[in-house]
Amino acid sequence: MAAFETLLSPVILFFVLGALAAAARSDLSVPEPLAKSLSLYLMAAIGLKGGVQVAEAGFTPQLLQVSAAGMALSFALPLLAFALLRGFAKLDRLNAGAVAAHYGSVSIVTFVTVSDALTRSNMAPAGFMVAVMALMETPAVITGLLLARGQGAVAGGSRTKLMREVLLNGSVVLLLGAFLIGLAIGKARFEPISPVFVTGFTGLLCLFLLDMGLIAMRRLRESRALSWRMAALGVILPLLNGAIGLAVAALLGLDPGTGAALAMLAASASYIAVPAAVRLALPDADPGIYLSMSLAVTFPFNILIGIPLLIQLAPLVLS
Amino acid sequence: MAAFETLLSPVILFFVLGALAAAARSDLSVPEPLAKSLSLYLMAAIGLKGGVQVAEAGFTPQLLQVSAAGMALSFALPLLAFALLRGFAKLDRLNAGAVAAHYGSVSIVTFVTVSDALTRSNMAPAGFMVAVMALMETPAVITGLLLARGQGAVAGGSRTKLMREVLLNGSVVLLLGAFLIGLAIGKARFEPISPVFVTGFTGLLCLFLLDMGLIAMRRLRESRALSWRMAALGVILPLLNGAIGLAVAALLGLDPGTGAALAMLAASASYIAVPAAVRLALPDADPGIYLSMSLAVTFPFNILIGIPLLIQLAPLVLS
Amino acid sequence: MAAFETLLSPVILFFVLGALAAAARSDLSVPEPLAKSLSLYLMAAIGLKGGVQVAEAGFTPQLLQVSAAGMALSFALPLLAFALLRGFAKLDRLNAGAVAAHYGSVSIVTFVTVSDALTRSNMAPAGFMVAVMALMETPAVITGLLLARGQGAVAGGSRTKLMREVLLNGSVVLLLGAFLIGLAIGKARFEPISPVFVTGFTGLLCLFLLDMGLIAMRRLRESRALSWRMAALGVILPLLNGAIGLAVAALLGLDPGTGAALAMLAASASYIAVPAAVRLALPDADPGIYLSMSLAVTFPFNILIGIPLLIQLAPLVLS
Amino acid sequence: MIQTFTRQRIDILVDAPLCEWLTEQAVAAGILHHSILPVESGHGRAGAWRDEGFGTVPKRMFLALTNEAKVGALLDRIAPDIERYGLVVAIQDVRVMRGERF
Amino acid sequence: MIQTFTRQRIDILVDAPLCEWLTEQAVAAGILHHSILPVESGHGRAGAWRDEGFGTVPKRMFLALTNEAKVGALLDRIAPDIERYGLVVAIQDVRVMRGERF
Amino acid sequence: MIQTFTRQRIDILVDAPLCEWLTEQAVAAGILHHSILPVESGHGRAGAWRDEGFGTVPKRMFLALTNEAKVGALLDRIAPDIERYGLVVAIQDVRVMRGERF
Ligand SMILES: Nc1ncnc2c1ncn2[C@@H]1O[C@H](COP(=O)(O)O)[C@@H](O)[C@H]1O
Ligand SMILES: Nc1ncnc2c1ncn2[C@@H]1O[C@H](COP(=O)(O)O)[C@@H](O)[C@H]1O
Ligand SMILES: Nc1ncnc2c1ncn2[C@@H]1O[C@H](COP(=O)(O)O)[C@@H](O)[C@H]1O
Ligand code: NA
Ligand code: NA
Ligand code: NA
Repeated sequence: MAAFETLLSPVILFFVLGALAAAARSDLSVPEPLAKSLSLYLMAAIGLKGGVQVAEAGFTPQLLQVSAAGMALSFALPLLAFALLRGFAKLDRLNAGAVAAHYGSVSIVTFVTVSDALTRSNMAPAGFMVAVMALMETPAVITGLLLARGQGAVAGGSRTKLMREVLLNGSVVLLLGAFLIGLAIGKARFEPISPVFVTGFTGLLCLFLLDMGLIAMRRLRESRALSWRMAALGVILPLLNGAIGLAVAALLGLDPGTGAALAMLAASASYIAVPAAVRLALPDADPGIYLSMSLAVTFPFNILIGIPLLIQLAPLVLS
Repeated sequence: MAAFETLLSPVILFFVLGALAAAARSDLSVPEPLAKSLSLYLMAAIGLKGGVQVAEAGFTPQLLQVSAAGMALSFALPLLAFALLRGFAKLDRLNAGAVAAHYGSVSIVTFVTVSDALTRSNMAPAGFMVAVMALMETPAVITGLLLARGQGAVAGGSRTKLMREVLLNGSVVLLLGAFLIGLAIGKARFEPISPVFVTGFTGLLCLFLLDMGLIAMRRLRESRALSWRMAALGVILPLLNGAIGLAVAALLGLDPGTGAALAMLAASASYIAVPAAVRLALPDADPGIYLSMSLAVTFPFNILIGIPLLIQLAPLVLS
Repeated sequence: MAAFETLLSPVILFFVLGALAAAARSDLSVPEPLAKSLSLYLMAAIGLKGGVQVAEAGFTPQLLQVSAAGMALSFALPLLAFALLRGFAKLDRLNAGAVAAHYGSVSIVTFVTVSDALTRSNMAPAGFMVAVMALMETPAVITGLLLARGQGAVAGGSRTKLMREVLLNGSVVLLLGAFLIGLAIGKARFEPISPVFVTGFTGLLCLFLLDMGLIAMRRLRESRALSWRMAALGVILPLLNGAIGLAVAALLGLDPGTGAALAMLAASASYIAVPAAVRLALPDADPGIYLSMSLAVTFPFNILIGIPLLIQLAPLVLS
Repeated sequence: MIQTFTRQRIDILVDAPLCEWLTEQAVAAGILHHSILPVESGHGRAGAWRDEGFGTVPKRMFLALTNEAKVGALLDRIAPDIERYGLVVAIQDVRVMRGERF
Repeated sequence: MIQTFTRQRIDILVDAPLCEWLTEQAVAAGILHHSILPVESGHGRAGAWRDEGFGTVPKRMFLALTNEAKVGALLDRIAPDIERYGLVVAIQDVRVMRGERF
Repeated sequence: MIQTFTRQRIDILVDAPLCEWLTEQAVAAGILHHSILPVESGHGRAGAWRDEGFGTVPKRMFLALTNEAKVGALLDRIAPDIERYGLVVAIQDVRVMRGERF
């Protein structure tokens, strides 16, 4: 029932509309600057909301625990992915490492969508999860590079550039920056900007997911690089990683909403920030593989199946 | 009085501002991605609203009647336009067919503006008119092509491409898709997204019409291809087609708001979707003619004179 | 206290976030069409609000007085700037004239930010200040050109083009046009569009200032052309011009909010409209100098120090 | 110094709605790789235009590096339509690396 | 094979605010047709720039296919301003179709 | 007629994330000035792509006018990476004004 409810939300239906339009080869398209603008908006909005919530709720030791757990997951999950990509999908070391980096990292859009769905099911995740997400974005890149290349991975000159790309990545900076601003201003000073960042949120998310549906389906149609084994891993990895995330959440004693959000961060794969970093650090890896797996398989799977599933499971697993 | 009221609405005044700025050769301009984004937004918004209204009001046989009438109008109106374009404006067959296709189809922006004006005059059109509009967009293209070229009109290879362009045109897909989403979610689930799609609507429409004023006037200034006879038809055709639309509305016994919307659909001419399709199907036709007539003459005429006129007439004609 | 309050507003904090991100060489960036769209939006919004306020408050002789004073300031302030740029910063006549034009003109973003801050401190400036700002944009360009080149300044052919650029500049047209629309529609007809133009204002201003922080800091980093003497003038000129503006406000007996707005118009320097005009009229002048001074030094100074200072001072100086 | 090969560069200004048609012709002529660049505004027989989202048929710039034979094949295919589609075609010799790719 | 003609292609990098001036010069030199392409960023004597909407004077790329005489006429017209307007001009021979058009 | 000089024009299609790397190589080769043009879409070995903001690695067009020696120096620097970075390089002779600048 709750799962069905989630699928009938306008946010998801716009994603489906985009996917169907692309599948039917309609020329519907969202201008690229609008897509980028909406993603900036969504990051600023969730950063702010998270910060304001933490300003209200106060700092708790849980915040540090979950941050540590999130970063550990981001470092460690690529190992599992790498093993399966090598063993099951028969990818070479380079491409397996590149893909693994994406699965250790997170998808901001998936997080935003699950938060929205959880909030509507009265299981709003804790505000600090935004910061946890920002912290989980980049450790996976390091593991992925080491797996792909071994220690001497990146040449001296480009190492600083890569570290900058990874640590000062626009989305990390905006998410953490907006989180800190939310923390600093608190609820009262947030009032004047809440019409844009709260009231407008779900509606704009619809437009963004319309575009994501178009993009994901177009990539699926174009993806020659994808074998069925890779496609299968695009479904298996989020299930495995999500289960691990849920287990960690249970160990930490998180509430259902916060735990579900952590599980979805584990389950999701990056397709915005990490591809840019990996293109720089592992230019020989094939972008067709990592983009298609994370964006065209795992992302729709998480939106259409992962989120409803999680909304059913989380209250059961996390008391 | 009501007509004067309409002209004093901010939506119309922004259109006038844009037109005056362009006439004075100001360098004011709206970035192209913003124009495209606003048009996507407007289509999603009216689609959703229409769907939600139908979900509330339930399906009526009227919906089917009006849809059939709308499609018939779209198929038939190009015949009248073609005759006048050939006889009065002395256009060759090719260009006459191309222009006729535009006048049989509809202008989404004109529809949005008239709906806004009708709603403010307490004559909101029925929600299903959005779907009727979407259905009216493309039949006219088929009639126009047949008129321009006769049966063997389009070569085999490009016929499928043209059909795709015509049937799966982005605006048709988005309008109908959003309409279906509105239908599926109903009023309660529409709540969270209504701040963006309802509350923000009129304000964003102002910005869009500012741009349309700039574009229409710039096109008028650049339009060398336009003879005075063509310009005259740019005024005569909407009057004739609008009268026909109103008559059909009276026959169907529509309420004033719904009938006025149908009349304005008949009166308006496409300048977004149809030009792209016609450029593909009739590359020898001169875009300067059909764009100038529909965008630089008929569109401003409908906005500034057609809508106020209709708001006066509709309550009289349609009891 | 009030100053500190201002610095803790989300608007300012987003500016700081942008500046820090650029200083740390993050790749965070705002798509150019979004930046342009937001600036159009802000101009339409403040124009409308100003017009509606004047429609409420009625025309007063003060409106004419302040307009005359504003235009006089715009004509005259470049003289002071020119003297200091020549004498202290040792700029050649050409570049000194070019820079002087910028300091006589105004920064719309600074005005918007100070209005927002004043309104939150219960010192909302009078609605007509928007019109005053529009009138102050261009006289300075004329003075600047005369200073740079003397009477025979601009060749005949390009003079008309320059006059058009200066008088029908997009921002002047939009500001005054929206002001007139606000005046024409009044409060009641403004209602339906106020969610976009009033409720959404501060939130969207945050996104715009995020971008301005990025742009200002990037320009500072790139600005090779800037000597320390020029940089010093970038701080001294707003202080001097602001003091002059405040004195004029006191002479005119303005209320603290309106006076502070006038002072900030005097203190601010253009970096959008004037650079384009000056590039056309004084192509030999170095854009690196005038853009860096106005955008990378004076603008941040006004936002971070000028506004808080003014909010402290204005109530003291202007009874 | 690294070895270079002489190939050809073909630039075609084409109406956006006809872009797909053009790339199909290119593929049919054996030109599998191309890039499309945006064009902002222009001036032609039909007067000035500017891509403002509506109200014009905007142009794109099709660009391919390839060999003489394939350029010839493409020209042969599009020759009958150059005039009515208003294509503006420019061909130049260029030096490229990795000659076998083009 | 379809007939081609040798003409010239002139590319000029120009500041956006000077674009209108340049196209007027082109018209005066008999070059009635041109296209303008966007430029995203660059690096010159004045350092790096990126078109972010504000804070720089962005560049555009003026492009015209025309004949040698008209290119010469345009160069003569703009010669005195090339330096101070910072124009970057590149001229190449190209082969075109429909030679009478250029 | 105004004096022109023969120089070289080098166009390189490059992945957006590698743009900074490429301009550093250009600077190291003595090419201090360049411009970057946007590319909207394309078709290569990896299939079709379109810059929709996400889901592809978009391309840019690097463009520099410079002299033969510097082009050679740049090619030598990037030669080992041309294949794996998927660079598409095109070099042409052009005539320029102000020859000393390039
Ligand atoms: N010789 C040319 N050089 C550059 N662009 C051109 C040329 N001729 C036409 N164009 C472009 O093609 C568009 C259509 O040209 P036309 O078919 O003459 O109306 C123009 O607006 C220009 O953008
Ligand atoms: N040799 C060149 N090749 C390509 N673009 C150039 C060249 N020289 C200058 N530019 C462009 O013109 C801009 C201004 O150059 P400058 O006048 O040297 O500051 C640069 O930022 C580049 O975008
Ligand atoms: N010969 C070519 N001419 C023009 N663009 C090309 C060419 N080869 C590759 N490209 C561009 O580079 C992209 C990547 O090519 P590839 O490395 O073959 O996948 C393509 O999608 C095109 O945009
Ligand atoms: Na993950
Ligand atoms: Na019609
Ligand atoms: Na000033």
